[in-house]
Amino acid sequence: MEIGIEHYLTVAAMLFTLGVFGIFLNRKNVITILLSIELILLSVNINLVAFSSYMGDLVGQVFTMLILTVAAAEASIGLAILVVYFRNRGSIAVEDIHLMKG
Amino acid sequence: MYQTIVFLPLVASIIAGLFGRQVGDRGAQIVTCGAMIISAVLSWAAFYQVALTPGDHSEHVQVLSWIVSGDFNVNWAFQIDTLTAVMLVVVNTVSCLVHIYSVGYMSHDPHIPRFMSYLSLFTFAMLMLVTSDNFVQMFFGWEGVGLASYLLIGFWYKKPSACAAAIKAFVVNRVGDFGFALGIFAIFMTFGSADFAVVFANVADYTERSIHFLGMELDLLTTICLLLFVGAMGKSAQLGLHTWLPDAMEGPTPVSALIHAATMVTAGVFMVARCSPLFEYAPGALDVVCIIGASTAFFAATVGMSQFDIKRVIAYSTCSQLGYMFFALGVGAYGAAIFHLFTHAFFKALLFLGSGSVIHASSDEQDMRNMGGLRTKIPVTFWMMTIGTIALTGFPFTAGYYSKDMIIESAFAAGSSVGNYAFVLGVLAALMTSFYSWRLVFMTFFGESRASKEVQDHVHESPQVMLVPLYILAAGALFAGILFSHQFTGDGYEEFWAGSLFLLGDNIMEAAHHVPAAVVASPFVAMVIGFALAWYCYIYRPETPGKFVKSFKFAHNISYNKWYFDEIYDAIFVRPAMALGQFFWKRGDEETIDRYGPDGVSAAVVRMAARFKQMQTGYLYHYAFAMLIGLSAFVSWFVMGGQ
Amino acid sequence: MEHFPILSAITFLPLLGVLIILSIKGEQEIVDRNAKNAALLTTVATFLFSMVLWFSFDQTTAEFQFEENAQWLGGGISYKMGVDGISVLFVLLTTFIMPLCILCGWDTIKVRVKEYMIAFLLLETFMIGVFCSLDLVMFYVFFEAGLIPMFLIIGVWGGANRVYAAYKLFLYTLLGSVLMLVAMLYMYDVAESTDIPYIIQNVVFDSKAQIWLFLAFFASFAVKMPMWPVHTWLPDAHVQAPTAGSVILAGILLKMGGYGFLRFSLPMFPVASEQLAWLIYLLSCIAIVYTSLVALRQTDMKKLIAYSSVAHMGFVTIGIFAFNVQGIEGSIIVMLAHGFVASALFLCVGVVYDRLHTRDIDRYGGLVHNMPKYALVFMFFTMASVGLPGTANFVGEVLVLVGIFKVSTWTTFFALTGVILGAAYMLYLYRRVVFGELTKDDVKAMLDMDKREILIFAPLVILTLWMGIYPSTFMDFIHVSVDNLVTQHEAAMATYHAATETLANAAGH
Amino acid sequence: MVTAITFYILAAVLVTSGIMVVFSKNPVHSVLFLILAFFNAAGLFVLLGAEFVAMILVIVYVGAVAVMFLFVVMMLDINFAELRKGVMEYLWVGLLIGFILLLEMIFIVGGWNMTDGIATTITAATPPINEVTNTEAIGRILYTDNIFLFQLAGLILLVAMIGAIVLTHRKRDGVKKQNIGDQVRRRRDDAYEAIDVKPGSGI
Amino acid sequence: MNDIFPNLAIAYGEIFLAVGAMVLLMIGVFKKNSVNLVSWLSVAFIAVALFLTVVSVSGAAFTFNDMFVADSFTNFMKILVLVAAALAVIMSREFFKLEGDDRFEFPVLMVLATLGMMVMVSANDLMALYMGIELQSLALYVLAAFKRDSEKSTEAGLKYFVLGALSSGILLYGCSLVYGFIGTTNFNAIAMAIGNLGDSSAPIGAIIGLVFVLSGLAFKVSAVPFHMWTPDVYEGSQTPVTAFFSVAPKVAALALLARTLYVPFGDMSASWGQVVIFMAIASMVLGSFAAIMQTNIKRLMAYSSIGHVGFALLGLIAGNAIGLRGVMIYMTIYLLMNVGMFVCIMSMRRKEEGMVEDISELSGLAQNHPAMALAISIFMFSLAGVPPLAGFFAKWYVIVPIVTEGYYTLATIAVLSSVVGAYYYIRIVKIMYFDEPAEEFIAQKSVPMKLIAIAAAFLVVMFVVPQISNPVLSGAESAAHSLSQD
Repeated sequence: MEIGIEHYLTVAAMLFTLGVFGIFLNRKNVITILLSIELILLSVNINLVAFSSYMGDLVGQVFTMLILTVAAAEASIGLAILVVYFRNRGSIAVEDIHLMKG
Repeated sequence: MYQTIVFLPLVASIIAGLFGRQVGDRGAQIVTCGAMIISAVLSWAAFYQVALTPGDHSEHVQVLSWIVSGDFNVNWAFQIDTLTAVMLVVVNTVSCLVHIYSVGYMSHDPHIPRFMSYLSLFTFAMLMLVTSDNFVQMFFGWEGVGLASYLLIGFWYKKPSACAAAIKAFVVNRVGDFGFALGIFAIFMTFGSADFAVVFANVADYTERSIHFLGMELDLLTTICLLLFVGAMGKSAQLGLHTWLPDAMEGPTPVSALIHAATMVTAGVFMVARCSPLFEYAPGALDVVCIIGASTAFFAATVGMSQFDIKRVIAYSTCSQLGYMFFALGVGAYGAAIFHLFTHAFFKALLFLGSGSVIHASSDEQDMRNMGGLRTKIPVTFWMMTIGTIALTGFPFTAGYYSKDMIIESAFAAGSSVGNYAFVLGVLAALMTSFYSWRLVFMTFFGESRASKEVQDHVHESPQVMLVPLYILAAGALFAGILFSHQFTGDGYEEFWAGSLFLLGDNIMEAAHHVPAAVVASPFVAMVIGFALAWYCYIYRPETPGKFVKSFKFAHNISYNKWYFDEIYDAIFVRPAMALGQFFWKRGDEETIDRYGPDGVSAAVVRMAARFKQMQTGYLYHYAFAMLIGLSAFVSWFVMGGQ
Repeated sequence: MEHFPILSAITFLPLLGVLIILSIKGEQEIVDRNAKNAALLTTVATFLFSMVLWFSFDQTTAEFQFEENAQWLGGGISYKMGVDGISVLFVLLTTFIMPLCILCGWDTIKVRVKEYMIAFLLLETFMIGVFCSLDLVMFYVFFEAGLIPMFLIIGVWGGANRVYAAYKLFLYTLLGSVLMLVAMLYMYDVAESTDIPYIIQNVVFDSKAQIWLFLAFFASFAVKMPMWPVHTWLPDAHVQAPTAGSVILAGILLKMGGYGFLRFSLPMFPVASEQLAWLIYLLSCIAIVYTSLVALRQTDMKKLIAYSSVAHMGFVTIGIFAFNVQGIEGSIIVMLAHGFVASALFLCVGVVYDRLHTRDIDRYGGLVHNMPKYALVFMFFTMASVGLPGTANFVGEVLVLVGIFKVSTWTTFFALTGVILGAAYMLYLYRRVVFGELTKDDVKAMLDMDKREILIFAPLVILTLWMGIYPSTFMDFIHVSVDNLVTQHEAAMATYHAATETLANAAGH
Repeated sequence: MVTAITFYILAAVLVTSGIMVVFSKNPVHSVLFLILAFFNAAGLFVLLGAEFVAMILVIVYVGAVAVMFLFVVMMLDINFAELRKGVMEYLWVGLLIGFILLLEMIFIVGGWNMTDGIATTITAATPPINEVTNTEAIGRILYTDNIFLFQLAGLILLVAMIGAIVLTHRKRDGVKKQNIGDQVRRRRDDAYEAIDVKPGSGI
Repeated sequence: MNDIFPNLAIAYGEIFLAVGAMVLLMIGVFKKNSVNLVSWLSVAFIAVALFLTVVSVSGAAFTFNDMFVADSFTNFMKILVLVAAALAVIMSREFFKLEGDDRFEFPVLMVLATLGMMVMVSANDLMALYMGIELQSLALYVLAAFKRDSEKSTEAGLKYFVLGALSSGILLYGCSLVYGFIGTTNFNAIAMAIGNLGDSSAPIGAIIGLVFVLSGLAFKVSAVPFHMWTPDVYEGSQTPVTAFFSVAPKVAALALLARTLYVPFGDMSASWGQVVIFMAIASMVLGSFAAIMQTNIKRLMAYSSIGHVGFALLGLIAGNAIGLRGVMIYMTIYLLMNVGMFVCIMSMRRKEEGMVEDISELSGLAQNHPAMALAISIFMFSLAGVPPLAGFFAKWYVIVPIVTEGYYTLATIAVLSSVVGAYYYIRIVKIMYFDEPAEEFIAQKSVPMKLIAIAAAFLVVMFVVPQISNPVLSGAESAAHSLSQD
């Protein structure tokens, strides 16, 4: 059984969908949302690496590395915001985040 | 000269009206009366020159250009011919006398300058009407007299009834003008001009043509004439549009004499006569004129028999007499109609001014049931009224005798069914005219006084300034017939009118001179019967009317309530208009247009805005969800739609 | 020197006044007084300046005169001004009415005088601009810009329910005109120019497109006129506006719609105009009869006159769409006459409103006793409004009706019905306000008109009479242009018919 | 065949741990599952011949980022309790839409094939494996062709640093810090006082 | 690509700003109480960067392996971004002086965000695009949450972050698809590849990839349905931040969007056109409707900005140079109006309560502060698109091209939504002019702020004057032509 690129891409697509689910089905806490974002980025990485590998092109891998870097930065900012938010509200339940609406 | 005749009253009016405070009561009176006297004298001169001097003296006086638009070209201009000259004489003479009379009649009124100004203004408008050389200027005069009439009826603006009557007069006249205006437009469309000269010169080319009017194919000239006649009906208070005239008696009595008896109301007659070239080519229209005229003559006479307000009786009488003039026009006896107009001006003005004198004498009382026995107290007035009455009823050799009998004979001479209809109704109306005229005299001057003590004490004869005009008018009422019947209707016809009245066929008045004796006698007989009845009912057996009313309640009610015209109009025009107005306003504008229009839209916008606001829940997962929906919608669009 | 840019000068002179007023500093009272003086001075100066047009206008040509042309806002759009016989009188009307407006608020506007005067001067610039513009975009800019000051005038100095009225005016008009904007864009696309004379002379729009374009312009002008059923903003706006606001509204702003029809709809979309004329007739007839009936029932003086304006504007539209010289000239005259008469009527209401602060008809009665001058003036304008011959309205109405009679007798019929009703409601109004017994104490205490008020009315009376008795003075300005308009229209229709016939023949073979 | 089995195992674990990341109730578990997912993804990368990226993923992600998550989870002391009721009303709609999206994505990516068009547009071809390693190949282009991106990445990290500090760092009272100067300046007299306590009276 | 060493000349502005940011950071860290200095220095640096950008570029040029492009289009957009940034920093000075919490990191982050935007504008590669966006976004997340002890501000930051990260994920997924199906990330190469396809349609993967990328970018310009973060973030952030948000990132993202749609995917306009049309309509409609119910002026401005983005997108739909010109003119005028408006909002301040954001507090402003009320109403009427103010012309220039392209319905919807929008704009005028005066505000004392407000109002009013509008028009014209090949 040959493993083609579509297998990788399908896995990535599933991870992407899972990540999206994680964001909008999650009512518990923001941490999980941040984790979901990481899942999405991971799915993109798998996509890129898979394309890169099958096309014989390095750009995808470079892109992946950039995404990893940025994701790390993003995670730190995200967590920082989360922390200050928690300091203010004492909660990171997603349902509590609706001070502003309308 | 003609400019002077026409514009002098206007100048006087402006002086009296705008500068009334500066010139004072007396000044206003002098200015206006002076102007009117000059005008009157000049118009007699004009009459002499144009009508009585042999040869064609008609003149065309250009004053100023007025409305010029494309081929629509209308000037301020006078056309002076015999017809105009006759009208000038009538208008200015009566007007002059009424002006003078008013000096006395209105002496206690606080607004003398205003009154005099209105009178002069009216005269000016009336002169513009009769001297006009085109339809539009005639319309100017037409509306102008309407305005003056409105102002004068509403002169005593404190009285709600006066105000109401004024508005009614104006609006009902507007209904007539509605037709008149349509007629003018049709004329312009047909002839490309609104000048009498052009129109009349070309009428013959337009017979047998049709016009597309309000979705119907109609005969062109008939339509035009009927439309014009609607205007005439309004102004001359013919059946259907007559309702304003009796109410107009709310105005001061001199006004009634001048406007609502002698001059303005005859404008319709004048107009039809002026348009005789048109009408002659539209026999159908003439028949309508005849029928309406005859019906009015009859109808108004029936109403006149049961009224108690002295002025209303005379008003209905006027209405009835105008009916005579119209059916004369209808059968083609233009000369007779104008002649009756001429004589009627004298005796009807006389009657009105006389009744004014009565009213003046009995402390502004107008109800005849509260009068009686005034003969001895105000004998001059009594005699004047009597002269007026005999002239009106057509007592031989008075003015009315010549003109009215000529009309009735012409109707008979026409020989047509329409003519016969007019003849029968005319004779019946003559009977009733005689009855109600004498009833008026008897109720007012004979028998015991029914007035209160206080009023009785104050009864006094009017001052000379009021009586002199009465004398002059009485002279006219007595002798105008004898003097002018020859020219107006008799052998001098052709020469006198000099073509200002147009006849297509034979002169019907020729034929009218040769009708059977029974016909000639019929109005006289009718008059005598009427007189006898009146005498019987009000002198000999004063209880008769009461009995009659009891036994013929229905007939009396119809007569007394003026055939319920006011009520019917109220029910089918006024109330629905008001109701519709209310309906359109509340239900239409507010509850439909605004509610579903601007207000509805803005409410919908706000509702939608609220919905949008709700969508913005503040929850992260909803926001993310929205993004997801958008994304998958786009993706699905391309995947499913196959680009 | 080509020539002095007179139109720009007239248009923007009021802005100079605005600058002057803005620069006034100092104590409240002095500022107010100086603002008033400056505004009056500016408007009078503008009027005098505009008299140059009156005297040096060439009445023998249909060309645009006093043209100015400059590049503006990138390609296609230009700053182009000019007047022809159709517009010149509106410019003059505007400059003429403005000083009266300033005068009429002289004593009655007590708060924010400075802003009031600025708003009016701005409005004047925009209004003149509308009539002078020879470029679609420019026209639109001026057309819309007028809304801003008008919105403020009603909203700040208006009556109790002013906010609603101001909103309604603003949004309603805006809604109408944005559709016109889209149409203008389309025209810009097709014609590759926004030059009005160029489009009129050289561009023929597809006859299907014309319908849409026409409807889009119609949306704007019908609201502005206003025509039934988009008229409901007008009564509200009039009732709430301060007197001068009503005067401007009735005197000039309403005319923009009619002017628009003449300037755009007729020459640019001749086929659509002809094909949709029935709609105009229908709406106008409804407007005339409907609003006249509604006017009968009004208890608010201003509202009544506002409704009467709607009816009068019905005559204008009818006249314009009669497509003949009489109709169009008549409608222009009706507009001018209405500019004098309706303005005067609102001023009349203003006179008593200033004294009693109510527009409720029932609160008045018997004014003739203590205010004879007022009664006279009011009577004069009542009669003028009714269309009495000898006044300006008559000339216009007669021409309109003569014109339309050739085209549609039904329309004439209903329009004349409106004339009857017009008499009824105006006289009814007059009777309730002026006639009758003087019973109410506060009404008794009212004083007759003072010199300032007489000064305001005098020119209006004179002009109304002048135009009624010798309208040639005014109509000589418009003859050639209207002739040209009608000729062009007929030519366009002839071409169109020829083309459709050819098509039909081709299809037949 | 081995590749296939490896792939399926890795993929299955990857997806399962992905599911667990999203649905496990305890955030600590979520983080741990994420780490597992990263490991498996790294395995997939190796399968694809991208060793360097796989390494980075493990080192940077598992070593740093995931640990940071754990820190925060612990630090915030979150009450991972109840799933509140009545909040999942759109669950099925959401699942449906997500599922459709997934299907579409799979459909789309399934249509990939190496065309000439793609071959001609490739900008940084992978050198053959016997010439240079994956790491070296990346190294060759990362600092030359992609210097711009590299520098930008640095800036982004700088922003992240500044951001994290500016948000969370604050001078707090009551935080005990060592101050050597203070310690050095400290004198005996500052520290204690001799009190003469009289018997029976207490201090 | 021939040279090992890239041509740095055309990126002097960016390089200078990057170095400058670090210098500022150093100054801030090592010099006590240096906030003022850092702020004004950052303004100066931005000005220098502006200067460098303008002088260093003439004609289109590429560098960094074709990942970076500079032409008159980028110049135009960068000018807007830099001006907005500089103004925002100036506004922040006044704000923090009064509010306290004055930290030097603020201007540094602003400068870094600005740098990110410049990179976005100049990006010519999906990777550069991504890096630019992230550089900008990360800085903006922090700025949104900058008031760290405020619940609102941190909530704003959190929401912005989470949704922003999600949008980045979507964008990236799209990038990966494009990369996979086209084979490259470079814009020029993509354009060539798609051009080579000829008449055969682009692979579905590329199209969907583009859709994902579009969605990600739509988030940055806050186009519906990716707009949901906007009102909350605008409300929660501090006012100068909101002012900054409402202009600079939008300009940058629109520039990026324009380049992405025109350069690499120019031949696929039939595909993306539909998406953009939908987003434009939805944004215009939602922007005008949802704002009606708002009571917070910043929130209102958020919805207003959504609506305006919808309008700006109209220009892109046309897909030609005229449309692009429209977008640029739109953004220029939008910048003027928004900056002016936010300066005014910042002046809504009372002694005790500090910043006031409730619209009803404006009541009767015309009597207390006529000048400010006048300025606000100028901006409001302009935002509503009433001539002769600049806002009208902004709309004019974007609607012209879509009508030219035959999108009549779209144009009609656009103008109708502007009428609905006018409803809430004039409501503010109404509150200021028609309502009874409320408590007075403290007058704006800061000279720079006054100058900004006056200048903005002046320009908005005077846009009709050719001498003022022509530079913008001609600049936009040439810029548009440099991007759009026709």
